[in-house]
Amino acid sequence: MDFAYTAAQTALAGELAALFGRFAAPPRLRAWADAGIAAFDGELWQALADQRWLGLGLTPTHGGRGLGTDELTLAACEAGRALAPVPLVATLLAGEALKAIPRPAQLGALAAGDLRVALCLPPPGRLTPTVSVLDGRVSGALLPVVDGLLADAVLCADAAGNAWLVDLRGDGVRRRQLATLDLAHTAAELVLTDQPALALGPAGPWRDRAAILSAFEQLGGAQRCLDLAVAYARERYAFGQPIGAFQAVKHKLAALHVEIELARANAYFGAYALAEGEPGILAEAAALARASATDIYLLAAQESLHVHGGVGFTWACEAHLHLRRARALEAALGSAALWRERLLGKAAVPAQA
Amino acid sequence: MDFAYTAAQTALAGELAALFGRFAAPPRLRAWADAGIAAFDGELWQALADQRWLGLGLTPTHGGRGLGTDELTLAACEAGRALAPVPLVATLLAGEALKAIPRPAQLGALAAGDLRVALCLPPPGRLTPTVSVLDGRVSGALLPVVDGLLADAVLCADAAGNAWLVDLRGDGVRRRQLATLDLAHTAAELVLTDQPALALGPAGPWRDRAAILSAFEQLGGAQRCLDLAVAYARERYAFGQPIGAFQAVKHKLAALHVEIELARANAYFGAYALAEGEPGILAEAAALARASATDIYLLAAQESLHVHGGVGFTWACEAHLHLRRARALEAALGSAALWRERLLGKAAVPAQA
Amino acid sequence: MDFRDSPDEAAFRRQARAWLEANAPLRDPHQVEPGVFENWPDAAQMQAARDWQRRKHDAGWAGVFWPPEYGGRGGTIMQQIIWNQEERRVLTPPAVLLMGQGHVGYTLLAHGTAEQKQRWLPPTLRGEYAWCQLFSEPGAGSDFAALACAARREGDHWRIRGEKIWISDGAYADVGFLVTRTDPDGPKHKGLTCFVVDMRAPGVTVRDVRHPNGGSHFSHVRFDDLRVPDADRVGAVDDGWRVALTTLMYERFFVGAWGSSGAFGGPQLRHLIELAGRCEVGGRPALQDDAVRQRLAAFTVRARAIEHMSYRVLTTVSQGGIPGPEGSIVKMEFARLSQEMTNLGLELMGPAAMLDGADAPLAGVFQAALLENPCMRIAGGTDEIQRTIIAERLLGLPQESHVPRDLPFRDLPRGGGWRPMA
Amino acid sequence: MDFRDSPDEAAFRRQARAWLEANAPLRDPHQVEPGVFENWPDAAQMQAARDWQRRKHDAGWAGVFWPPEYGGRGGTIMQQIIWNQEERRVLTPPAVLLMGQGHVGYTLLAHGTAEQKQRWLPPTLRGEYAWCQLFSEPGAGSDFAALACAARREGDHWRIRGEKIWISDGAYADVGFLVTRTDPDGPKHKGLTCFVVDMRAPGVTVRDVRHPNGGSHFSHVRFDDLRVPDADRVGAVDDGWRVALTTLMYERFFVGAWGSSGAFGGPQLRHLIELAGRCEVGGRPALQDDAVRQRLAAFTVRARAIEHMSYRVLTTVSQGGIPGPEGSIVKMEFARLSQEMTNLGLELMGPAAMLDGADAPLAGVFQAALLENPCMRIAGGTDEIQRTIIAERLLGLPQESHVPRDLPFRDLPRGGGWRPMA
Repeated sequence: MDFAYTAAQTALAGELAALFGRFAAPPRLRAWADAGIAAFDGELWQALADQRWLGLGLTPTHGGRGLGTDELTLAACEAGRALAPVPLVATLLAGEALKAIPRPAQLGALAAGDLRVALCLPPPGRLTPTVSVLDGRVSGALLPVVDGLLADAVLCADAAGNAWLVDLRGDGVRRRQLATLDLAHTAAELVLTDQPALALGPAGPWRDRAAILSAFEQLGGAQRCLDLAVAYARERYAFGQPIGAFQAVKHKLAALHVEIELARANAYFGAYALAEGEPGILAEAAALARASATDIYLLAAQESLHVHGGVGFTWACEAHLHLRRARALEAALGSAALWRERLLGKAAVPAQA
Repeated sequence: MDFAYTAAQTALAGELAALFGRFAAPPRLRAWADAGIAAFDGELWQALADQRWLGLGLTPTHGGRGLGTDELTLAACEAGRALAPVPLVATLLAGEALKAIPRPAQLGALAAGDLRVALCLPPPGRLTPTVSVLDGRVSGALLPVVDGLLADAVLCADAAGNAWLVDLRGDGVRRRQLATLDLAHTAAELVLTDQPALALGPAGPWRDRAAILSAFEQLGGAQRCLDLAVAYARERYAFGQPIGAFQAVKHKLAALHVEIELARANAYFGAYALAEGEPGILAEAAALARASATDIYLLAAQESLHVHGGVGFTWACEAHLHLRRARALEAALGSAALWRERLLGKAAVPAQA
Repeated sequence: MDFRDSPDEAAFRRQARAWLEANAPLRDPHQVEPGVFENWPDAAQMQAARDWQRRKHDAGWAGVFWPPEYGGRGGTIMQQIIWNQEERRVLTPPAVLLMGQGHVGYTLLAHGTAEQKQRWLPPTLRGEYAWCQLFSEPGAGSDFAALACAARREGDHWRIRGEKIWISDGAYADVGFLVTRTDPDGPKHKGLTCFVVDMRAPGVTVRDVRHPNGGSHFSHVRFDDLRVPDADRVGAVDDGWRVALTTLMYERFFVGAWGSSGAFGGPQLRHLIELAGRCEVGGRPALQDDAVRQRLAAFTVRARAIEHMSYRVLTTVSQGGIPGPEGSIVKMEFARLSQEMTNLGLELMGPAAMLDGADAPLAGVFQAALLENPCMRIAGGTDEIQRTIIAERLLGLPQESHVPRDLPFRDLPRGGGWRPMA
Repeated sequence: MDFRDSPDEAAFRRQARAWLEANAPLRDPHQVEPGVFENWPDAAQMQAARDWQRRKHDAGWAGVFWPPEYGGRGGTIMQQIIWNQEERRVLTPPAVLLMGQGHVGYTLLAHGTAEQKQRWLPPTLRGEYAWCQLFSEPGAGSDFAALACAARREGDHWRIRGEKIWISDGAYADVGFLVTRTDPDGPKHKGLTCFVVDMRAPGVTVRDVRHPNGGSHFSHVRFDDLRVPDADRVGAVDDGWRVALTTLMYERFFVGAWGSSGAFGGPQLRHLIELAGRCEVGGRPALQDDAVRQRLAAFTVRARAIEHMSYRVLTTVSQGGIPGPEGSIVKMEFARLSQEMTNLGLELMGPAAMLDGADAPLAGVFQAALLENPCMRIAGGTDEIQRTIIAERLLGLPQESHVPRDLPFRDLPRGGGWRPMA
């Protein structure tokens, strides 16, 4: 029974949190939105490369730290907490994919920060845009692609359900920026014509891995929302006492804490599944982790804003940045309801006739 | 704009409440359960007949009071509040049915308390037991029938969707008592062979009328649950103050009050529809009233018990009688989900393909 | 038990509708309306609003419920509500002059002197005064009675010093209705005094407070030794709490009555159903998914309940009463419902939910609502404040008290609990 | 990040399982288990329970975590939990002797004198003592520290007068662990003292308190001048709060660890899925209704989260720590989940939900749960008490204080709120 991070892992997460703290996102996000600048923190990205965070799971030969998937989950959690305006999670995931092929050249570029990866693995459906592949070259339109505006590659799926890492640096790429709810990441429409790509095998397990990492990102964001609300509830007085002393606020925050800890418990099962790698466990764990974390990030952002009262409905309050981000993270990989339905398909309940 | 009861109607409801109060149900229900006696208060039934409550909507010629459907809704509400162990609502509804045919002889018997009516109009479905009719005589099995153990007639539907008032006094009736969750009413399996019956026309509008009256019964029960919880929260001290002073309890009760008032608003629309009588409005109003009231009675009973703390989980506390009754009322006419789905079928949303 | 117009009400409605349809185009009920918390209007829109007000006034339709001596129609409050419902059916300039004719106006009617009413009310009905309500402060939101903005008497004038925030209409208001603290030594509910202030006077600084949607709807107002004549004081000195409560009561009342206008729930629900017809869940049209259907139906049940609740409030009014905290239910529950509908809308959109504005489905109306809904649950009294009011005033539950942790056991207040069955 | 046994844990589990399977038949995991709040056992069941306990004791499996000097196995607390998990896999007599070996036993281990431990613990492990915990009172439930049952010193004895309620196992307990008030003049948390009392002694009256299901599970206990020797006092005089907290901590801990045994959620969820396979919604099998599927899936997500939460609690234990209020989460959330699953089960049954016992689907297991679930949300600390503990201890939110309504405004504690953007 060892269902926890080690002290060393927790310390590592603290280091990353400190780095994100130095590049505090919220004021930047607001300033970029006002100035119409696309959301991406190049200095932070460079620092992440310099300190070998981008190669967290890669071997030192490739400029990495040689750590395991547990550390990837911690990095995702910290990125979520910090609203980090960089494509860290997608790039870390691409690192895992490139390790598996393996592609040493790309691994070096990735660790050095020269391969920014966007992720486009929405849940499959009639209306989901997919690309087609001919002779290993990818064509078609993808929409919307988070971070697609400035990514060097995109991890996406074709209509047959295979995953590809498509190079976005050639001539056959047209990008159109889309207006986004989320202020921390851009989105774009990508039109691809005969772009070179690496085959990553079936898309399902990559979507599941992405779901688990995104669950940690959601969890980090949810925790930050709760932390903000708790801090405000301790400092803000009404009726002669801190509002956090009133049960209406106190119990709301306790209930959020409970939901976050339960979601964290399911996310830990996701971390276990990431390490195990067995597709069946991965699928089940992804559904559990992602269903829990999607719901709690949305709720935590909404209720954190609410606890901030009038302060919550200002541009200056961090809560709305999370409310926006929570929706964007839900949108990118599918709602909790979709993941719950997937879970039932896997479980004792027979699928719909 | 006159969306309220008149003062005279409210006074009438008060009279009925006082009568129910004199025959206080909770201690009787507990005693009958312990003694294995079928739940039915014969003295109360006689008093209801003597005071012409059973003929509320019938003309004085038939021994009634000649009042309208608004008064029927008030009577249902008071019966629900009091957990009255008599088939009042079904009998009042049967009175409306007999008026429409019309059948003066039966009306007199009904007002005199000599025609106790059971209701068996569960939502239609593959597994719903229905009866068949040949030459105006009804055969088949009905299960479970609330109050069916001692009723003189049952209002039920055949497979073709027509409603019948079936005489239960002949030889062709076999009754089997069923163990019930609800301590206020019996349930039975009825096996009918060629029993005489009166045709009441399409069952749909009768089911809708029953749903509206039962919504008032649920509302009365919900209000009683809230009243009990409020009274307890004012008298019970913990941590040096009445528990109702704590926001955890106070806001829970306020939220219940809000839900009850919203359900009441939809029930009023049901009362309006009962008076109007137009089948389309009746169907819409029944779905609105019944969906709201079913949910709130279940919740109010559950949370009233919870607010009573340790006292709530005793045989002596009234709350569990309502928890049982709330489930039985839901069971008899279909869950809130079923009524919601019916509402959608009627509304702008296209029915399922 | 009838929510339809009485014959008198129906006659008034016909009359009002006839004038309105003759004077303004019909509103498209399917049109996406701008949110409550959009940017404030520009000068042209302000002028249009004043012109429309003047036109209503000259035709005898301004201040339906106000006495004729102040330019009103001298009707019933029920007629005022019918007018409001009918006015929503036509396309009018932004309703930026509402506050003066709404709760602030009613407060002046109730507490102003004859001279004050004569001075302020007729120009308000003519569209000459845009009002704002200067109540909340950075340190006094839910606990409004804790406000600190100080008024100090200097002969026949008062000197105002302090700040107010969350001021709707602050950016273009001509006059403001202000609550100040005049006695800091009394309990917080005592020692408040109300004034009408000139928002263009020296000593008044109005700044934007930006909304989460990036726009400006609210203002922050600072008073640096603003001089206000005692003649502009409303109500007695230190009696401002009672005066302000009138304002809050009318605010709650109009919100409660608003539910009957169809403005609550209807349009958003229509958008949601439209969206559900276009989106898919698990490869099928969302409208065929039972879980989505159940949620849509539950929203319908709730929207209708709020509408019917609003008829109950109106019935009280129609019968000459003033509704109590029941009116809050409409506001609170609509805000919660609206938030839930928004959440479903964004969930149904799938990946497109991350977009905004023209790139998003339905021109981003749900994305806009995401950032507005939370404010609806806060403005005009949070859910928590409403529940406390309902519990204490309607259910008779006690106020919170406090027992010191070190109180001797034998002095502990106690009562209730299990007793053996009789 | 692994919830599986360490090699040592796995070895212990194999050993335990081998003994258990050799000594008892396997339990059918699909069997409907009797509820927690059923009637208490009869004499034969009591004897069977004592025999089973004796058998475990003689084989060295009683008190896995207890020191060998008191008849225990001297193992780790993790091993105790593994044992508990494994014991659930086999069919045993009702677990009516649990309390003495559980939280009451641990309290005695922590606070008893060597003589007391020698006197009480070994017979407990041999199955000779059935214990009950005498904490709650009619006037002291959630506010347990407000208890009033009085102990007055008389030389080397104490005289006990008062009442206790909600006593599980009270009807057949041999001994009771009692908290009394010894100093009514001190603050309520001070002035409590703990004793072990003989439940058969004169002056002890035990009566049933009937459950909503009509049966008896709890007792009411009255003490009329019961004499207790001072040698049976546990802990110092007036230090009983600290002693009782140990009991409550272990109670919470074992409930928290219980989640890992599969006892939480699993069987009920299986019943629910079985029911959904047999019932219909709108003329179709309920399992094909997306709304029902979503609810089933949500329960699955939650049941698994509680299970995984329980692994997190166990990891703390496995690493030598004592979990804090996190353990409460498992109890609180399981109770809420169980109630929601029951609600769906009864909803799915349609008309048959009104039946009970043998006439009801699945032999009435959901009807029984309907009456038991509310108690789970109350017993061992209500949802509200748990949330307060979580908020104050884990989130650092302040306790409630109280400001008199007539406090001068200038003395009002204040802070926080809106500030202009930097």
